[in-house]
Parts: sequence; C-alpha cells; structure tokens
Amino acid sequence: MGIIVDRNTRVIVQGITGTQGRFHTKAMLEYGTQIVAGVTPGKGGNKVHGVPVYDTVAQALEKHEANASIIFVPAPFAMDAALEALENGLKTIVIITEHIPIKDAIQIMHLARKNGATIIGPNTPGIITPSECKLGIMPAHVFRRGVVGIVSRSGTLTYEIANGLTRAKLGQSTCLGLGGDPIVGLNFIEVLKMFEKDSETKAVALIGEIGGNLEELAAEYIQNEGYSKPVAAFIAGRTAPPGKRMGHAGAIVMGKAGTAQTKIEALEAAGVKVAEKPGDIAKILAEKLRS
Amino acid sequence: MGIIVDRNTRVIVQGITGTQGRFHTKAMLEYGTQIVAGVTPGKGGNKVHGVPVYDTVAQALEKHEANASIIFVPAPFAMDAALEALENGLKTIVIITEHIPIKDAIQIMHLARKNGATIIGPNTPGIITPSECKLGIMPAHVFRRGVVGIVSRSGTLTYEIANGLTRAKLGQSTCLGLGGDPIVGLNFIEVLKMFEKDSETKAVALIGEIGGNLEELAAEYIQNEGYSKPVAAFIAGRTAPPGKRMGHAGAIVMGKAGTAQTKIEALEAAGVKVAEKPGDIAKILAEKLRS
Amino acid sequence: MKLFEYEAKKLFEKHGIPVPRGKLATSPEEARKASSELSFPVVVKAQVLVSGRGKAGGILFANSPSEVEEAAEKILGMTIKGLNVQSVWVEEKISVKNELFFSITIDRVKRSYVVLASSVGGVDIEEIAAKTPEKLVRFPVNPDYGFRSFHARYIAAKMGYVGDQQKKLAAIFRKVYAITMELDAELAEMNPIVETVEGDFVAADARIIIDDNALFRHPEYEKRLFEAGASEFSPRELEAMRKGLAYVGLDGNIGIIGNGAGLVMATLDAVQYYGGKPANFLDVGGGASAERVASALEIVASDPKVNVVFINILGGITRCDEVARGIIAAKKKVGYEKPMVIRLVGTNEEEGKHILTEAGIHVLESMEEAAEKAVKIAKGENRKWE
Amino acid sequence: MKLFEYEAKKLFEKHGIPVPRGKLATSPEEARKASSELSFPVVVKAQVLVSGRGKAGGILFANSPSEVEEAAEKILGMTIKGLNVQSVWVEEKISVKNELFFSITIDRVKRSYVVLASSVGGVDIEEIAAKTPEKLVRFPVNPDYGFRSFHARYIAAKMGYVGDQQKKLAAIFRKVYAITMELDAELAEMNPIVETVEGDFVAADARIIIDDNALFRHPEYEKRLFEAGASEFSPRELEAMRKGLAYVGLDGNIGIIGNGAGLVMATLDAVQYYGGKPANFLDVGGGASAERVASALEIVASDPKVNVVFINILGGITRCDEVARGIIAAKKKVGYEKPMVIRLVGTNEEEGKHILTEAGIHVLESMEEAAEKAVKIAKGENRKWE
Repeated sequence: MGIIVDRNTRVIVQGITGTQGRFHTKAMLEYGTQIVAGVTPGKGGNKVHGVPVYDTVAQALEKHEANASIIFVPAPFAMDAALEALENGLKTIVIITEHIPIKDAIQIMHLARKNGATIIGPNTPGIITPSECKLGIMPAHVFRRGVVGIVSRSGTLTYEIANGLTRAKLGQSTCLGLGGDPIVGLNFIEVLKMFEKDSETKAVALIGEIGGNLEELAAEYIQNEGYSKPVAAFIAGRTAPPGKRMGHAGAIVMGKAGTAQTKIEALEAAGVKVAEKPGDIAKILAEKLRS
Repeated sequence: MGIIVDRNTRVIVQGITGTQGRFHTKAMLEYGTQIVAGVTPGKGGNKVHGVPVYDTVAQALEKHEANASIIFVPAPFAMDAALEALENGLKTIVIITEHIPIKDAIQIMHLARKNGATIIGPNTPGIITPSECKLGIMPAHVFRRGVVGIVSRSGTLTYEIANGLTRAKLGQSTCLGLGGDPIVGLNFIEVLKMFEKDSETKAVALIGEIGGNLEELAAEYIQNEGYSKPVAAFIAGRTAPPGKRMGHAGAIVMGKAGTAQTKIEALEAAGVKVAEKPGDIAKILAEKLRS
Repeated sequence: MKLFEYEAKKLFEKHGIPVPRGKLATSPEEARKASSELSFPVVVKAQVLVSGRGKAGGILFANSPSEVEEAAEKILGMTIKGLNVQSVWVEEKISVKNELFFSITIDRVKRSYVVLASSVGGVDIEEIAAKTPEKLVRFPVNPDYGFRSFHARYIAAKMGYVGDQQKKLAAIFRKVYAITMELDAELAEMNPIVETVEGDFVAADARIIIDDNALFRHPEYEKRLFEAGASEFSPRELEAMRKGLAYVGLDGNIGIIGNGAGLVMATLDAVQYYGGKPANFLDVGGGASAERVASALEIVASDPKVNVVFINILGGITRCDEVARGIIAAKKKVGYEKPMVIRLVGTNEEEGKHILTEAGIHVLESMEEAAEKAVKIAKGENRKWE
Repeated sequence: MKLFEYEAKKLFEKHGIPVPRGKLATSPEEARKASSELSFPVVVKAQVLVSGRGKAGGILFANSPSEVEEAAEKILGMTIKGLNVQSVWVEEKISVKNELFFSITIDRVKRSYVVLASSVGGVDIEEIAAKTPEKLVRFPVNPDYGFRSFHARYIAAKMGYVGDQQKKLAAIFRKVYAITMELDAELAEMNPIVETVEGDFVAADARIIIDDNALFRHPEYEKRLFEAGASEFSPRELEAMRKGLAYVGLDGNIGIIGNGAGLVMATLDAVQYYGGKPANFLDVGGGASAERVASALEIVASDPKVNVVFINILGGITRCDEVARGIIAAKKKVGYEKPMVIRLVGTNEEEGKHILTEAGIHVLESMEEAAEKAVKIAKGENRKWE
C-alpha cells in the first residue's frame, strides 16, 4: 500500500544517459524499482545498467509497458520531456529537474490536469513507498516501511525527519516531496486526501516552508473536514527575511504573505501540533499514535 | 423538432452593432428567433432593435440566459469572439464571418471540441429550423416547415435547393450550412447522425462541392452504417480546374484530390442518388418519399 | 499566396535550415555572373508559381558559366502552365545520398495541422501515398502540444535515422513548423529534403503557401499579392481580387456571374451539362449591389473570348428590383453590348423582371433553362437573344 | 531578476503602453540637463530595486531645473534598504484623475498566471485587498485561452470604464500580458496606472520581475544579472550565484552552511531557537562536493561579522567520508581559522566523523545539539570549541 507508487509501478527514466539519470537509475534498480526503459534523444539503442534506451517515449512504449516516468532532463528541455510523458499517457510523472521556468511549469500542470496525470515536482526528491518502489533521488537507507505518511516541500530536511521516524520505529507508508518550486504538481491537501484513504498510513508528517499559502490551505482543510488522522507539522524558515529566496525558488516571503508565522498559526489553529525542531516530529507522532 | 436549434434557443449576437449584425438581428427577430442580448466591445449600454448591447459575453450572461451565439465580427477579431462564446459556456455557435485565417479556425475547433460545443461555420449562412428558429442570414421566405434535412457547404445554392423543396411541398426539418472554409465545425457525417435521430426528418439533401473529402467520408459512412433515411446529393464544381479556389476558401481541387467526380462516384457507390442539376433534388426526394 | 522557391529558401535559411547556396537572376547575363560565386556543377531553376516545371523543361543543369547562361536563356521567358518565367534561381548541385519528403499542411477532417513525412522523396505526395504508403508518416498536430521536439524526433526515427542525424533532421522539422505558424502557412514543404553523401540534410526544394485569409497579419506579403508577376494570379484575377470579387479564368466563351460560390459552380456545371463552355467563374458574393455587379460585368466582358454573359442571381436577402436596376446600370456603365442571359428569382422577383424586360433584357426563372439558353446563344443558335 | 523602473517603462513604451516622458540621470548635473527636455513640474525618482523608496524619501517633486538638481543631489547616493541609489529617473508629473492598480503574477494554488486589478491604486496590494476587497478583480488565466481581448475588456468594465476608455485600458492590459509572456516575467505591474484628467491612461509606475530560471531564454538580461549595481543582489550574493550556491546575507554572526534549502532554513531556525543569530543562509545543494564546500566556506568566511561557522550536512546519497575530506580540504584552502561546528550524518558516518576528529574538528550527530553549540561559541561561552 502507500500512495501513488507501489511494486506495480513500471517506470521510464527520461534523461537516463546523463550523470544524474545514470546514477539514480542504478540506485532505483538496486532498491527494486521496476525500470523498464530509458529515454535520451539520439541515444536510442544503448543500454544503461541493463535498461534499454530509446530516442522517444513513444518508441519505448512500443516495446514496453509503463505507467510512470522520472525526469532528469536539464531545465531548458524539461517541459518537452514532461509533455512527452503526458501525451504518451503516463499517469505518474516525477520531475527531479530544478530551475524549470515558471511558464513551462504552468504549461505542464495545465496539460497534466487535462490528462488526469499526477505530477510530482519539479525540484523534488521524488516519492518512495519503502520496500516497494523508490521513484526519486532520496537516500534509501533513511526509510523503513511503516505508518507515517510524509508530505514535504523540501529534500534533505525530509530525510532528516524520515530518519527520525525510522529511528523511532514508526517508519513511513509513503514519503512524497511536493517540490521546492512555486508551481508544483501536487499540494498538501491533495496528498492529505490520499493519505486519508490509505489504510497503511496511521499519521501524517507535513513539512512546509515559507512562501505561498499551501500550508494555510492545508490547515483550513484539516480543520473544516475534520481530518481523521493525526498530523504533525514542521515549518522551515522562521528566520527568513522578506523578499529573499531561501534556496528554493518557491521559498520566499512576499511582503507579509507566506511567512512561517502565519503558517504555524494556521496549523495550530487547526489543531495540528507544529514542531519547534525537526527532531520533535517523531516524538509528537509517537505520542499521538500511542494514545 | 429538427436539429441543434429550436424555439428554446436563446441567442446572443456578437458584433450586433455592425451593418450585418444589425440587419440580420432584425431579420432573425422578425422570424421569431429569441435574441436575448448583443455584444460589441465599447458599445455596452446601447440597444439594437430593442436588444440590449453589452461589452462582453460575460456581462450579457450576468443579465440574460442564453445557450447560443451568432458571430458577425470581422475576420481579424472573429477567433476572439468565438473563444469568448466558448469560454462562457455557449454550446451552439454560428460563425457567419468569412475569411477567418485557418490557424484561428483550428484553434476555435480545438477548444470547441473540449467544451462540447457545436460550431456552425465559419463562412456559413447558418442554420434554420423553419417556424422555430433562424440562426443565420438565409432568406426566410424560401424555407417551409417540412421533412427534408438539408446539410450543405454553400449558401445561395442551398437556398436554390431549399426553394425547390418548398415548392415541391416537402419543406425542411432543419437546413444547416457547414461553411465554405477548409476548417469548419461540423462535417456531413455528424449532421447525418443528427438527422437520423430526428423524427421530423424523413429524408436528407446533401449539398457538397469540390475540395477536401468530407463527401467521400459521408458516402463511406452511409454505406457502412446502412443509413436509414433516403439521401439525395448535389455536388457543385464538376467544371472546376485543379489548383484554383472557386469562391470558397475550401473549394479547391488539389492535384487529383477533392474533385467533384470522386465525390459523385463515392456517393453513387454508397447508393446515394446524385442530382445532375440542383433542380433535380426535389424530384428525387419526392419520389423516394412517395415510394 | 504561393511563395517562389527562392523566397521560401531564403526564409528557410533565415530560420537556420540548410539550403543549397544559390543566387537569383532575371537575365542570362545575370545568371552567368551569379554562378561565378558558386561551385559547379549548378542547377538553373525556373522561378514560377506552378508545379511541374521539371517536366516542362524549367530545370537544367550546368557545368560552367556559359552553360548557365545558355540554360537561363532557355528558361527565361518560357511559359509554364500559362505563367511566364521571369527569373531563375541558380544553385549549387548537392551530392544526394537519399531524397526525403517533409510537409506540413492542413488536415480538414481532423481540423488540425498535419505533418507528412517519408523516407522516399522527390516525387509527389500522391505517388508516395500510392506506391510506398508504409513509408509515409502522417502526424496530426494536437494544438495542446504543438509540434514538439519529441514529435520531430519520433518522425525522424520512423524515417530511419538515429543519433546525431536524427537530432539534426528533427531540428529542421521543428523549424519548418515554426515557419508554418509564424507565417500562417497552409503548406510548408521540402520535397525533396536531401541527405547528402556527407550525412547532412539540405532542403533541395522548398514550397510555402501562405493562407490568403491571414495576409492581414503579414503586410509585407499582402502588399506584394497584387504586384504583377509576384503571385500565381493572372492580371484579370488580380483585378477581380482588388475589387473583392472571386474570379477564376477558364477556357470557354460563356461569361458567368452569380452570387454565392456554390451557386456559381453549379451554374458552370449547368452550362457544361447543356454542352457549353464557361469562360470564367465569378462570384459577386452577398448583397450583389449595383456597384459589384458593374465591376463583375466589367471584368467578365474584358475577356475577348466571351460572347455571351449569363448572370445567375438568387435574390435572398437582397431584393430583386434592386439587383435588376444594378444590372441595367452596370450594363450602361461598362458599355456592354453583347448578349446577356439573366436568371433572377427571390424577393420582389416580379418587379425585378419587369424592370429588366422594360430595358429590353430577357429574364428566365429557372437556372437550368437559362443555362440552356446561354449555351444556345454562345453556339450562335439563338441570335435573337442579343 | 528585478528590472529598474526606467527599464520596465522603456519596455512598456516599446510595446505601446503610454508612460510619462522621462530621462535617466546618474548625477545631479545630468538630472538638471535631462529636465530641460521635459515639461515642469517633474518627479525625481530613485532607481533602486526595492519597494518603499517613497517612504524612504526617494521620490521628490521639482518645479525647475535647479530644484531637479537639488532633488537628485539628495537622492543619489542614498541607501534604501541596504541598496545604493546609483541613478534617478526624471519624469513629467501627470495630471491624475484616478489611480488604478494592475498586475500580472503567479497564482501558486491555481498553478496559473493571475491578473489582479483594482480601481483603487497607488497603495500596495495587501492594502487594496484589506481595505477595498470588493474593488479587487482577480482573474486566473486559463492557458487554453490565454489573456484575451474579452478578458481585458471585462476587467476594464469591472473597473468602471465604458466605451473608448474601456477599449484603451483593455489594450494596455493585453500589452502587459504580452510582455509577461515574452519576458517570462513572474510579475509585471503598473501601480498606479493613472487615468489622467484628459481621460487617457498612463503607467505612472512600472515593475517587472523576470523569472530567474527563465533567464537562459533572455541572454540580454542574464548577462546583466552579475553586473554590480544592475541587480538587487549584494556583492556576496552575486559571488555565491556565480558559484552556483544559494546565499542570502543576514544580520547575525553565525555563518551557516548546509545541503538542501529546507534543511538550511531549519538550521537557521534552530540557531535562533537557541538564542543565536545567523549571519547567512547558504545551501550548497545536492552532492556537497569538496569544491562546493570550499566555495561555500570562502563566501561565508568573507563576512567579517561571522565568528563561528556551523556546517550541517545530512549525507544522503553522498558519503560522509567524502564530505569530511571535503571540509578539511576546504578549511585548508580557504585558510579558515575561526571556530567551526559540524554536524554530519548519513552513509559512512563513522568514517566521516573519524576523519574530522583526526583533523581536530569536533563533530556532533544531532542538528539541535550542534546548533546549541554554535550559539554558545558565538556568544563566547564555549571557547574550547575553537
């Protein structure tokens, strides 16, 4: 179980012959992810770690069945890669690529919505359902099969918290990085809904950061819908000054909007326990699940 | 009955303050068509023949209910007008305007398909269900309520044939002009299907011309599906030389494709009686309906 | 509006599509001079806006400047399918390994642009479709996506190219699409696009047709449309276009005027049905005002082949009495004296007929009868109709 | 990347959007001279890439050339929110009837562009939203349609304009959208756009922010990004950008380096939680190679305020022993001698710790503990950590 990806996920790696693509294809294969084909323009006919490479997704699909894609293509070409996956009917698309222009991301999300496809990212570590499928670049060793669904806007901070949950023997059902860009394919609410339906997920860790108001909307949703599973949150960026991008393109306080403070207040008002430090998440959830 | 338009059709006239718009609004009102509002940019607040004018379709719909639009807007602005009607949810859109660029027409048809809207035209005389609704520029007096559905690519030639059917006391259920452009909203097959479902329509007159292969496809459809109602056809342009546009942007023989001969042969092979002269249509159908 | 090969090639070149090096010349001397800047052998190609110039002798090869001059001498002034050759394009001959076909045009049925490509080129699309249909790639462009890199690569792959060649070819395809969109082209074609012995790709021939209805967005071409020799239209066709009338010249002697493209085509067909030969197609369009009828009559009557004019007006919205007065005024204005057959029906039909009859013009009600009459007159069988 | 007001206005003007006549000046004399070509009264405006220059005294009015010189004298060299004013824009004052607000930006929730407009302008959007929400039009752009003439007219109508004024205003709105698309802007704003006493519309202020990630499509701006004084970034921020590092300067004394934006933000927060003040944000990104750590340390250490550096690396894919070696090499290369706190966990954690300890650097496992340590050192409570 878990959400979105599982042992039946069959993956095409777009940009498989690049340094990143090659490295993470190996790591994903080692984790047990079913990678059926790779795509790199002009490199059709090659193999990467035993995975056959095609020039286009369409050609790959003439030979293999797949339902997901992970994209390592450089930013200027990433939109085309995503559109290629979409037009060819792949329904789960993880975009690892960072620095994709906003205009391109808007176009990707627009077409994804029409195609009923799920986009994870861009600028995401990806998604992992421990012991079943790793579709991303996260270090496998910090994750263990368990009961906490993690949804996050960051990468390493998520590994930090996942690691804490693993050590606390809670583990993870699925861990999903929304991505650090202003325009990403999923929001907290959408993922919260999936976790609510997933029987393996007993609690949710929500890891937000400054910028935008996805956390505030999640808080509103949790409150209004009476979310049924315990949620603990951490919001990074309490010390971030306004008008400055903190590493992520999406992590920016605009005027008075998108501060950590408003997010924390909204979540607490919705009854979500917000951790002061990343290390506290495991403690909070362990306690909630015990009671 | 009849197809697409009837006495419940509630119409917005886009480009109502122009010479054409004004003239035909009057003619349509006189025919009994329910015109609820008009739209012309910058002319909001005026009235045309008692019809209130708005700056945008959205504003018109805030005050009136409508489900159809007829467009008299000049070609350079016609795409925007059609998109405005589409985005505002109007489901029947008649585009009278001639000389709309192909690129614009492709965009209109693409969005119409997504919106589940029916486009009649461009470059069409429109559609009339006699005694119920005239949404077009055809002369009302040649039409009488009756049993023949007319679907045509031309204007005056259709009036010619409609007139013949009226004189022969057959009359028309609905008469629809597909439009004389290469890219139009409906094809013969789609309209044949509608006529097949319409209980008032007892026979169909199909009026084609050179260019494209919509007639050939209609013939194939009639044959393969065993079309249940008698069809008589007339194809204009037997004498047209290749490579020349005969008045309509869509009426052009390209190389050996789109000639009257191939269309006539296809239709005859499908069991459709093809008239040698426009005047023969009424005779053929009168005979078929008698037997 | 058709562009000349050399214009299309210059556009291609501007967009980074490789084309053979070449020069334009309007005289044999100029052609000779132009060739001095090129490497031999060269090809001398008639610049004319019809297809089939090859078969007509409009493409010649030359190995020296004097041969170029000779070839240009032969080609310039040639008439190909009724059009005069006013210039030649002298270009370097390329070393052909394969000839491919690539075209972007309109798919009426799918209501979209469509890309057609084949690893067999240099022959026309009908022949490709008939002889090697399995090699014809047909890709309708979904407007949601446009024609993107992966589409282009897929097509190049289907044509049998891999690696860098696939990428190069795909890049060219996308540029043709960009030109199509930018120019509102209804056709942009490279036939052939050549794979050279070195493995590069060069557009050996180039055709572009701009959508006439989009010319308002391309004023540089719109203004050229009416320049003599700069378009595929005859002087009389241009004159009609200037007046907003749709005119097509034909071979017969019966001048035809009508309102509505379908009706005029049907009128031509009826004339032929009764054994006559139409001299032209002329649609005055909606309204059929006195002015427009006058312009129409002027154009039709200026054709010396015409010995009878058949006017077929179905008065719809327009009143017949107005049309009748228009015809009389037009006849007077143009000073047209040859016979005329008029068919006029519609609103105020009786009054219209009365006006024409008063003026000594005979009127018929049925289009078929009128066509028959016109044919008889044209054949000299019915002189009393004058 | 933020554009200066004068740049944005020149872009607007190029696209046909009316802007006040104006001139750029970098000295009081130049400003005086510039004003001679303008009609008085004029406005002298600091060209600086932060908002709030009005309140900071960066906008002054002048009725004569000498007043212009005086105003420019005052403004040039001013520091507004840490940025030096290097130029002024002298422009004609316009006769204001109404101040309106118009902006195109990104809607993260709807994942689209969004148009914001209000018949109340000249104050910031938060104030408009708070005080006159009923006058704020919020229109998300559907990519299927784009922002078309009818959308623009609808918004102009909602702002209370009819007839020709509505059309004029709508035309301006569409041009702003065209600029947004063409430039990959994440913000294009006119606040205010002024309705003049004559009934015309003029963009009295103009703001454009280009999406940094799209600068590869706009090389003319990309190359400018790193020019001193040409962007909103400090020299140290620019230096970091050149090295591909995300750096933001802050006020404290604890230099922070980490891998991953979220983790670094959390590190800053932890430092503050324990009572310390971060001197910066610095994300070395994925990999955290020796080279990148060295570059990072160099930048952080170049800040004289920094008296301790806290490196927080969560070794994920990267092995900790590699990172440890990287840190030692970096320290040596940079010649960094002040205290350091390192938190290092992940693959090959033990070996990494061993390497650092061997080199006399102390390592902690918990981010929280390490933050606490760094704060103590910064406060001088724990000198043994040096």
